[in-house]
Amino acid sequence: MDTSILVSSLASPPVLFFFLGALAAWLRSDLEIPQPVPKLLSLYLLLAIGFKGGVELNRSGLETQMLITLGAALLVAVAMPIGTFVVLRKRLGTANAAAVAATYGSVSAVTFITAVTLLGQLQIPSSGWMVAAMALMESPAIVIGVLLARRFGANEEGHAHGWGELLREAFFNGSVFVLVGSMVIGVITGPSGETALAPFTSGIFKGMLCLFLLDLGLVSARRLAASRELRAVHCGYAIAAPLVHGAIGVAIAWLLGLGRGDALLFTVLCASASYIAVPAAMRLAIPQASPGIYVPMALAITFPFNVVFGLPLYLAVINHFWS
Amino acid sequence: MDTSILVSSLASPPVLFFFLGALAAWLRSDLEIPQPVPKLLSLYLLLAIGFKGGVELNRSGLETQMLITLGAALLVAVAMPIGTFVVLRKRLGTANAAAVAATYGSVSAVTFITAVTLLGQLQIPSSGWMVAAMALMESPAIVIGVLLARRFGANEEGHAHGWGELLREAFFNGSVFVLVGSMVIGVITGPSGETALAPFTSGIFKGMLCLFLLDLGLVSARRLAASRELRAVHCGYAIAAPLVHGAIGVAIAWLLGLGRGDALLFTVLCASASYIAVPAAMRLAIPQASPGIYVPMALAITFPFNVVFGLPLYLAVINHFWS
Amino acid sequence: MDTSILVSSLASPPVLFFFLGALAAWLRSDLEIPQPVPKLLSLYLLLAIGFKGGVELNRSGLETQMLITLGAALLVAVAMPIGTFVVLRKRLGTANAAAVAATYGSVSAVTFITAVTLLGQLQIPSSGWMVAAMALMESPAIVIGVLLARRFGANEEGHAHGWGELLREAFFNGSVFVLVGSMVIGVITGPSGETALAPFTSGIFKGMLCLFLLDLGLVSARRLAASRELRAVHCGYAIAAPLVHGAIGVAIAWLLGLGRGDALLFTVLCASASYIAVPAAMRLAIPQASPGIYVPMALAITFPFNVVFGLPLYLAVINHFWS
Amino acid sequence: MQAIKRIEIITDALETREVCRVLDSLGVNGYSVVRDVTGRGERGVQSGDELTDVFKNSLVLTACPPERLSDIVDAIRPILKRRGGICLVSDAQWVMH
Amino acid sequence: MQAIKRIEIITDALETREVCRVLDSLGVNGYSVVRDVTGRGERGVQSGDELTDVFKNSLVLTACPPERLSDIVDAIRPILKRRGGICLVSDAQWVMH
Amino acid sequence: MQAIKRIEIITDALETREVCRVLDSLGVNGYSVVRDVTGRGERGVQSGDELTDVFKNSLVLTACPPERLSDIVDAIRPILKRRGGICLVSDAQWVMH
Ligand SMILES: Nc1ncnc2c1ncn2[C@@H]1O[C@H](COP(=O)(O)O)[C@@H](O)[C@H]1O
Ligand SMILES: Nc1ncnc2c1ncn2[C@@H]1O[C@H](COP(=O)(O)O)[C@@H](O)[C@H]1O
Ligand SMILES: Nc1ncnc2c1ncn2[C@@H]1O[C@H](COP(=O)(O)O)[C@@H](O)[C@H]1O
Ligand code: NA
Ligand code: NA
Ligand code: NA
Repeated sequence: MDTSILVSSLASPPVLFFFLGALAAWLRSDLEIPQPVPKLLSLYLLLAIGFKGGVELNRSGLETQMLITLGAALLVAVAMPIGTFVVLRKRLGTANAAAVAATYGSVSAVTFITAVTLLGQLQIPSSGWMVAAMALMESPAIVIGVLLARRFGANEEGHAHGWGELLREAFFNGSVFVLVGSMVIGVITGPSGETALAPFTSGIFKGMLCLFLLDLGLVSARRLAASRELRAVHCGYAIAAPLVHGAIGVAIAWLLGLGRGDALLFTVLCASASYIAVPAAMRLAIPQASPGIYVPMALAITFPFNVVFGLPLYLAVINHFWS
Repeated sequence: MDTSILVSSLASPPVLFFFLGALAAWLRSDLEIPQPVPKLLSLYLLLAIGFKGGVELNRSGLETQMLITLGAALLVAVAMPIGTFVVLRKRLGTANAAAVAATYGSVSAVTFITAVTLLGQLQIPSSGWMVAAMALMESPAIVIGVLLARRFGANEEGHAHGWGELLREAFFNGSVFVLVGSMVIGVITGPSGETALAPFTSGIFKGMLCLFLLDLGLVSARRLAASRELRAVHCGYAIAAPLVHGAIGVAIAWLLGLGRGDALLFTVLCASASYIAVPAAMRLAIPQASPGIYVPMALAITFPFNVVFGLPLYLAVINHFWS
Repeated sequence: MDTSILVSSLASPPVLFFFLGALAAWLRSDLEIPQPVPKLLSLYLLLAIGFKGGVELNRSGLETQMLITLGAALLVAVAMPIGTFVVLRKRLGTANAAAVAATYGSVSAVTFITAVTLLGQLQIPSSGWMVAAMALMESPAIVIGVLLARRFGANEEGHAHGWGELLREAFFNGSVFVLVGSMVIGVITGPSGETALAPFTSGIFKGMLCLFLLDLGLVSARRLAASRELRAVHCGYAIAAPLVHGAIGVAIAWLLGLGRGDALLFTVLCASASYIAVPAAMRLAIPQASPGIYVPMALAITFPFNVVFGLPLYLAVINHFWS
Repeated sequence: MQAIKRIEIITDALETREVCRVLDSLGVNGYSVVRDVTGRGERGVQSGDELTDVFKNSLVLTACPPERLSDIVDAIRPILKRRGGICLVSDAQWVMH
Repeated sequence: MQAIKRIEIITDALETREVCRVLDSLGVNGYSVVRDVTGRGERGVQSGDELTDVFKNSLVLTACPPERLSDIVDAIRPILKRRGGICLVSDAQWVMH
Repeated sequence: MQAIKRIEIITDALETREVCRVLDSLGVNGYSVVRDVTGRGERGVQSGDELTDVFKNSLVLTACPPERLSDIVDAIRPILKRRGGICLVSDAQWVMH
């Protein structure tokens, strides 16, 4: 593995701020990013990345490779949770397996954004429409997860939420909505919109990402420390999943003939797990599953793993096979 | 009506984000701009527009036309609520008519800001001192509204707030204070202050406006859906008022010989209604009036109407008469 | 005293926004910067100043003068609270004297930042590593204050917090942590990190400072009005302390042979008092001391005094002796 | 422990200052305020999603000796009349310290 | 003053809307909601430090005539079963206005 | 429904962690916390308008079996002594689920 990639990933301000947050939690500093600042930052990042992706889409127009990649993304988003469920059902029980499947079948926007930032730093080009792939991959896992839970008999006593609410939660939840909506606005307004919004969506973007990662460092370290329910099987899976899903992602990217940048982004989408939209939906739809398991797995293990080790690793692998 | 104006108004990022918010509410997405982010955005917008107006004022100095326009603005701010009250008193009762009169006699800063942004996009020049006109037109309607309510006998049982508090509310409420204060600071610091603050007050301005309009879209659509008290008369008035007041505004602007940009801004000030400062004041000063009427009228009907249809319409009319 | 310095200090946007906030409080406007915006602004300012200081440090490398200055800063941070305690113990009682000693022995980051901004405006160069001096001077006073309180017998009945918690509070509290952490990140990432973050840490910096000073103006004026416990001795000390400590600071800066910019910053560190980190720590560690005394002294008297009169005064004195 | 009356007043956030002023003027020992209370009542939903404090409530809690109860209730009632909301009184024990 | 029952329900913030819906459907006179309640219970710590509302509670307070009590309690119980939390009922006086 | 004691403790926000620690160490079944409570008491106004948590209170609510009451009250009292605030105890019914 090329150490210069590792260094340039680890020594980038966003990752360093993530470490700083984790360190603060570990030293039990009273540092806190007060609510609702994290929500605002998350909203901002989705808006900015969506908008910029939309503008790129406006520039590039519809390409064949884009359509094929989006198709592949959709396929992965459906197949991955099913695979995960099959693997985990015996070990975690139906409800928890379904929730974990949904979590890992979906994507983490911040991991994606950190990857985009890393590519920018290394001056490796990537396509704007990868944002569309991310948007496509957010929701299906939620639906699949719930279908699996119900089909395989997670006890539904006290189940109060119908499919209408569930689909709304899956496709119209705040994260997906802002991401997709901003992308559409980017497509509509194109370069002129970009000029108007650039200082907001691009100028301060990296700084806002740093602030958000500072918070994620804090929150994920605290959540890890507070999680009583995590056992070895969960931790093991939370490390294994990004590696296995990442390998699948690399393979598909290779088959699709993506460029290096897009390949990394596709891999990161496969390898990452949702810790915002999906947990909220799972909590409503599969109340028997324990959030004390699937939230810290995604937030406190897989997310740091991806940001710290995963990104440089995936990129090194891609560099190796693509050259 | 020139469709290119309509398109360039409707397809501008701020207006599109407003639609996005409204759509989120309509699809019952759980999207939410958490408190106090909207308050912060509102504060920021007032500070930035005030400061920029002040800097312009510093550059231009006192002009005769400015003084005449400010005088006209003040006159309108006093006459308009009286006229509104006369028209509505029979239909809505004294208390509600007075509150609606105050609401529509005052102005909406965000509508003004959206108009400024539209002018910038179309590269039509406007004067910095129109911000002073806006500041002048915010408060008088509050005082007039309360005077009308008391003079025409809205039942004052349980009335607990004296004139001191009321005048403070009218002239020193947070919105007016930040707007006027920032304008004065802009005048004092002039271009050198502008250089120092430009990335904050201008760079990220449009992005912040988009975020705020996203929230206004959400809030206004939700409020419209939740309003049980609105009847046809209220809705009709909330559409008629901007048209009638806008026409008056165009006429006055023409008489004053304002340029096209300033004419649009003057028209917008006349046509818009306050949904922040005035409702808060009315609630204290005229408790018998129903906020379930005057808030959704201004926020959920007149504001979207102005931003979506009003701005391009007024500009088309102005283009027609001015050329 | 050179009036041009006074003017350029008083007429700078940050100071004017401070006045605006104070005026709003004085006129009893309902203007409010809602929580947690002030906390966010404070966090942002520390992050930005720390990061920029770190980048400067990366550029300059370790200099002898820097090391000597940091040594002197540490010495001052230890000696000043002891001196303050000796002077005040008879007048205020042990507990309050110790808390005030800690407050005035530590530093105010915002005063420092305002001084940096003033220097920038007057184009007087200063060193990035003065931020390190600030970081060094934040914590020791807390420890000294508590040691003094315990050694000289402030009644410890009901004392529940051990030294572990106290040291954590002193060295790992949120303010110190973000400042030091961002500085380290600045050192690590250097100029390349700076390029990435500049629009965030530098571009919008002055605007964010203005917003924060607007809030400080509000809060300090309101706190002054609400403080029933302040007596002449407290007010007198809160004015005398910055003058005396500032004089000591000027003298040390002169002995160290610092440049004019660094001399001003060193003086400001000596002359300022903490109103965020230290009060929070004192409240835990010396519950017998009255926060109604030490908080308004630092926040409502010394801080405005320094920002309004202190900065231009210290700079005038330095200009006089250095030329 | 000592018997006291626990009074809680939920009303429009705009009246918070007024409620506190009334309690201050009656010389109560103290009170606590929770801002940002939403709710539903006769006057409809107070969803708190506004830019102003117009559609929001607050809760004021005060513990007072039983003999002060009627004074306080009488002073609060006009505010509730004017602005809506509720005032609940219950018995509690005060832990002396 | 009139005797009423004071019911307070603390449960997962995700169920706030459901609790309100239930109360609405029972036709209660009104209720108040305090969002952003943290806590600890059988299901561990709800520290509220999350990006989602997943680890947060809310408190719903409603005052109702004694005869409505059992209806309300019966309707709330399934939510508590499903999601945890507590429901406390106490006696209070309602200040008429 | 089962008779329980409803204990509510309002004290300086800086002591929230300490109060929770005490309750945890006594093995209570659970508790709920409302942060951001302002108020007035003997030590003056806690207006919560500060940059630190210095002038702010919090409310901790716990429902416990009557026999645990005195333990809890005894453990909380020193905190109130040191820091001020109030602790109210009232009777309530706990809705079993
Ligand atoms: N029965 C009730 N129980 C609890 N809170 C109530 C009740 N009735 C009214 N409220 C609260 O008081 C506010 C104003 O009530 P109203 O004036 O009836 O609309 C509501 O928004 C609720 O927060
Ligand atoms: N005994 C109790 N007293 C007060 N609040 C409680 C109690 N038990 C549970 N809670 C609240 O209800 C929430 C959910 O409880 P549980 O389902 O037991 O985890 C907790 O996070 C607390 O906020
Ligand atoms: N009688 C009371 N009723 C309700 N809350 C009180 C009362 N007395 C004190 N408090 C609360 O406890 C806090 C601290 O009280 P104190 O230590 O008396 O200043 C106050 O700021 C109030 O929030
Ligand atoms: Na994935
Ligand atoms: Na108007
Ligand atoms: Na100092």
